[in-house]
Amino acid sequence: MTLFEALDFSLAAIVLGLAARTISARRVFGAVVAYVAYGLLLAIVWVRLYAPDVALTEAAIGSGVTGVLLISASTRLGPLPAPDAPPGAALKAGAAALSALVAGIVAAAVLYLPDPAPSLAPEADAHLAETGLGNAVTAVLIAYRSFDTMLEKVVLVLAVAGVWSVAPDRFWGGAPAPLGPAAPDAALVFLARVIAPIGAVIGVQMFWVGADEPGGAFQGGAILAAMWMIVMMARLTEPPRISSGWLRLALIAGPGVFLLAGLAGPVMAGSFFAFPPGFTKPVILFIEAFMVLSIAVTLPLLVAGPPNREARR
Amino acid sequence: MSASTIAGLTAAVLVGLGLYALIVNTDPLKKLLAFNLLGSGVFLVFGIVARRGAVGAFPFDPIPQAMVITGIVVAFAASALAVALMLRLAKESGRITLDPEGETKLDNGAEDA
Amino acid sequence: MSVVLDLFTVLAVGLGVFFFLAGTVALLRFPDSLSRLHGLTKADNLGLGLVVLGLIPRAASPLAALKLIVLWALVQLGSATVAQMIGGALRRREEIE
Amino acid sequence: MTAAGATTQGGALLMLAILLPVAGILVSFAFGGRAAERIALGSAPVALVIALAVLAEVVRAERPIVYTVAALSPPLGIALRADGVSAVMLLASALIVPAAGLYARAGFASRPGEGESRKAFTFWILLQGISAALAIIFVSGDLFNLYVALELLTFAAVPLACVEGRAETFAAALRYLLFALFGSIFYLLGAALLYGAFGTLDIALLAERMRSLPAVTAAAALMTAGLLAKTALFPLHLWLPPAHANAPAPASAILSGLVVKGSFFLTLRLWFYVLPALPVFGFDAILGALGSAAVVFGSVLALRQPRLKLLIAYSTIAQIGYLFLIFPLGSGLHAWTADGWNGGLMQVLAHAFAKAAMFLAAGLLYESLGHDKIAKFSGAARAMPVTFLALGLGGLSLVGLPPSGGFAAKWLLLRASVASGQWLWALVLLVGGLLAAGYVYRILAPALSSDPVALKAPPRRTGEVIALTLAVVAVALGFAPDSFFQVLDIGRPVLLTAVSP
Repeated sequence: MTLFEALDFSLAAIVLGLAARTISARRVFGAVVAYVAYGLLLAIVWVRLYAPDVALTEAAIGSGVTGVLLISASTRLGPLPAPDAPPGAALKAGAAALSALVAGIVAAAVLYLPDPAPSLAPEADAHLAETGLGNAVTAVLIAYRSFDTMLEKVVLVLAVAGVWSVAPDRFWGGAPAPLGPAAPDAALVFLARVIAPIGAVIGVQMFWVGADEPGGAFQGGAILAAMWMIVMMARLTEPPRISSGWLRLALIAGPGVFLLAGLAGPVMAGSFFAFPPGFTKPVILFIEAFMVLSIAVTLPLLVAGPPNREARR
Repeated sequence: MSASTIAGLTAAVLVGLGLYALIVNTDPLKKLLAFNLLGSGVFLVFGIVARRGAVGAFPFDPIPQAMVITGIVVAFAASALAVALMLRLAKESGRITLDPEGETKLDNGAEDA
Repeated sequence: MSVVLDLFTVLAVGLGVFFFLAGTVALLRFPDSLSRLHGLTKADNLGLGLVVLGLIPRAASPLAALKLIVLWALVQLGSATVAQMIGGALRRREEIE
Repeated sequence: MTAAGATTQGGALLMLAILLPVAGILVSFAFGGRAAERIALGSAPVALVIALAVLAEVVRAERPIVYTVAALSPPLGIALRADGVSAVMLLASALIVPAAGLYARAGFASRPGEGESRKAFTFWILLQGISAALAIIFVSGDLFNLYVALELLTFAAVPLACVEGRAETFAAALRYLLFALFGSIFYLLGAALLYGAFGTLDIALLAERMRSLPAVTAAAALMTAGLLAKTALFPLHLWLPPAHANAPAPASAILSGLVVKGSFFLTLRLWFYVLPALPVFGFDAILGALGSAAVVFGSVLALRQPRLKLLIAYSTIAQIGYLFLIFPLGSGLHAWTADGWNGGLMQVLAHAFAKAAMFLAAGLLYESLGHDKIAKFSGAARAMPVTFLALGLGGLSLVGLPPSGGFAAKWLLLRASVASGQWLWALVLLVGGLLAAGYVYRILAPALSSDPVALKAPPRRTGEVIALTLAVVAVALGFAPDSFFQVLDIGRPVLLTAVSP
């Protein structure tokens, strides 16, 4: 066994241990904490799979922002007893058998995938020059499969509408609940003041280098989102009212600009979502800039939840 | 054993663990955690597929990786919607249950009387 | 020269890893939350500092080295804040009890 | 560059069909609830014209129309493809969504002088979300693009189920969401395995490259399980009745009439278009058996429901069951395959219109009576004849009595099962029809009595007209000429799984 194999095995064991801990923890809070740790280690697995872009996304969104969401949910839901009867032994045994079967099927399917594996890597690379980008993953997201990415941004818009829609009627137009306690810890306030500007620079930089290196709109936007969330947790600023015009524009800016660029395609480049040759990279960066804005605003609002105060103060 | 083989087995176990917890847990938040575990196992399968697609100088196939990035963002949005529903449900009913028939049956009972 | 640098890296990173290990043992073995926190933060901060120090000679460019140092500073800031907040939370809980 | 990947004449229409509602969502979100209503209803005629144009182009060309997005052919790019079925489904969606929208104006309109309301903002944006998601599902040719569409559908449908804001609707919506998420993640898992096996997720390319591999069998099983959960096929139906019965009537009409058909449509795409060359022994029988169980189980439970909306929701579970008879009866290369295929698709359409009509009528009943308890319907038919006519005509199609779309569907399925010697399905069709007659009779019989009834308000005239129109369409489908079925056949995959006799 080589050193790398030993490391991979240990990593897999720790990841699976944390996953088991997530599902076996008695208290929900403990389960969420295990899940966040699990997500961070999973990011290392992604690095081992030569997927730094995914690793960044997993750490920032899969573990980070999702972690904030779930931790705050577990503390808010904390003391409620779950009234549903615990599952019986028969159900547990059935579920275990079914899960083992599915795991076995997946394992067999993955292990017996054809060799040599099919790959679009050369094709993706062949078209990379047309886009002017250096990062093939960014090229897939914003150029080759831009249609998917634009639609996924629309999914986020619907998610925001869905989250808002659970508000009581009287709070419509108001602001979501503050993210932190009325008197936040002095240390947190200090951290927010120091780290927010630094984080903002890092977020923008990560978007910018994403054209050629690991990073991109999703990862950069997630870091900006995290900075806004820290500032809100420290109560240096509050979640905006959901009726605010600038907020709504910021939420749809990413998919909106993407859609406009897609619609301009037939005129500029002969097809929907095609970019004008020679100007592809500037157009992509332009679209991405608005996507960063939308992601940076969408993620914190999804965490903040529906409005919970009257619109007029 | 290569990193992607180990990751493949890890992914399969994660899918199994997530599915089990999704079925067995009654607490909706734990169900949501289970869904996220299951999801990360599925994303890992994409990661393995991407890594297996290494050809010559390209260490990975970028298409499945890009799909995972899309998937992670969608999974987060789904979690946010689920949490919003849970919090509102807890506030409305003072308890949290996934059995909406509890309420419906109550309604029917009144009708039968 | 490169042998000296490599040796330096191995030593510093190895020592850093040792401190991480000590911090983890502290987290798992110490009796109460405050002493766990104490052991963990002390050992991990030193450990990360040593790892970063060991990696600096291997950085591709001065900018990359600078990034490593910024990384270390950010982690310091974050862990100090978190330790402070956990400590505060523990004190509040004691006051209630 | 394969032939399947080249844009054909009229291909851009497919893009427009998707981008129109997408643009509507974004503009509505920015300008708020009042604008959202205008945009949702104002864009409906345009969507209808686009759907008609797609249909006309498919009929003219007599083959599927294709659009390669960004002029980048699969496997690297995404292609949209519309065959006859896509075009017809697109048209059905372009008719039913605005019908529900017009009906919903009474409940979800923004009142002059008041600010934006939660219900208006939510409903009109999500309604367009459903249009967009369905348009993609009907025309996309890429399995990952279809995953995004499935999620779009989930995110639009779940909040619609709880837009009324009562506690039990949140419980129902949460359960719906968890089932839907399970469904999409299993679908995605299958897609990952297919990509790993063939290096593409384009449906046409997958069909070309298809061969038997462990990964393919696993992918087929996992994706089917996920899609069945989203379609609420027995025994994965638990989420449907509370979600559909507690939603506001226009939302129920869309959820029951169209949304479950979205994931069913993908199941069709998977088995008939992606995997036709794959001999997965017995899959058609399993799906048919589950469908049959759903018919019996759903109908029996519908017979026992005290509330009209719950009854209609359980009837959806039964009617979904019939759809899955298309797998044993519509696959293979046999003389009866065409009947099975046409019958299954006719059932999709007839149920969509009939169920939408019935949910809208149930909503009118609820408004006028203040309840929807069937036992207290006595005499209501005299007071609200048009509403009950809509319920009755919709019921006619559900039972499968001539003349109706439901009859045409069941007749074709029956013919296929007799011709193929698969008598079990014929039995299911007959038993299901009898049970459906039972629950439709349960609604109508007390209402036709001459007891006096006190209405809180007379039924809304526009609401009645809309419900009745949909019901009439469901009946009129029974008169569909042969040329209609020839449209459904355009682009139908030729190579189909050989079925064991």
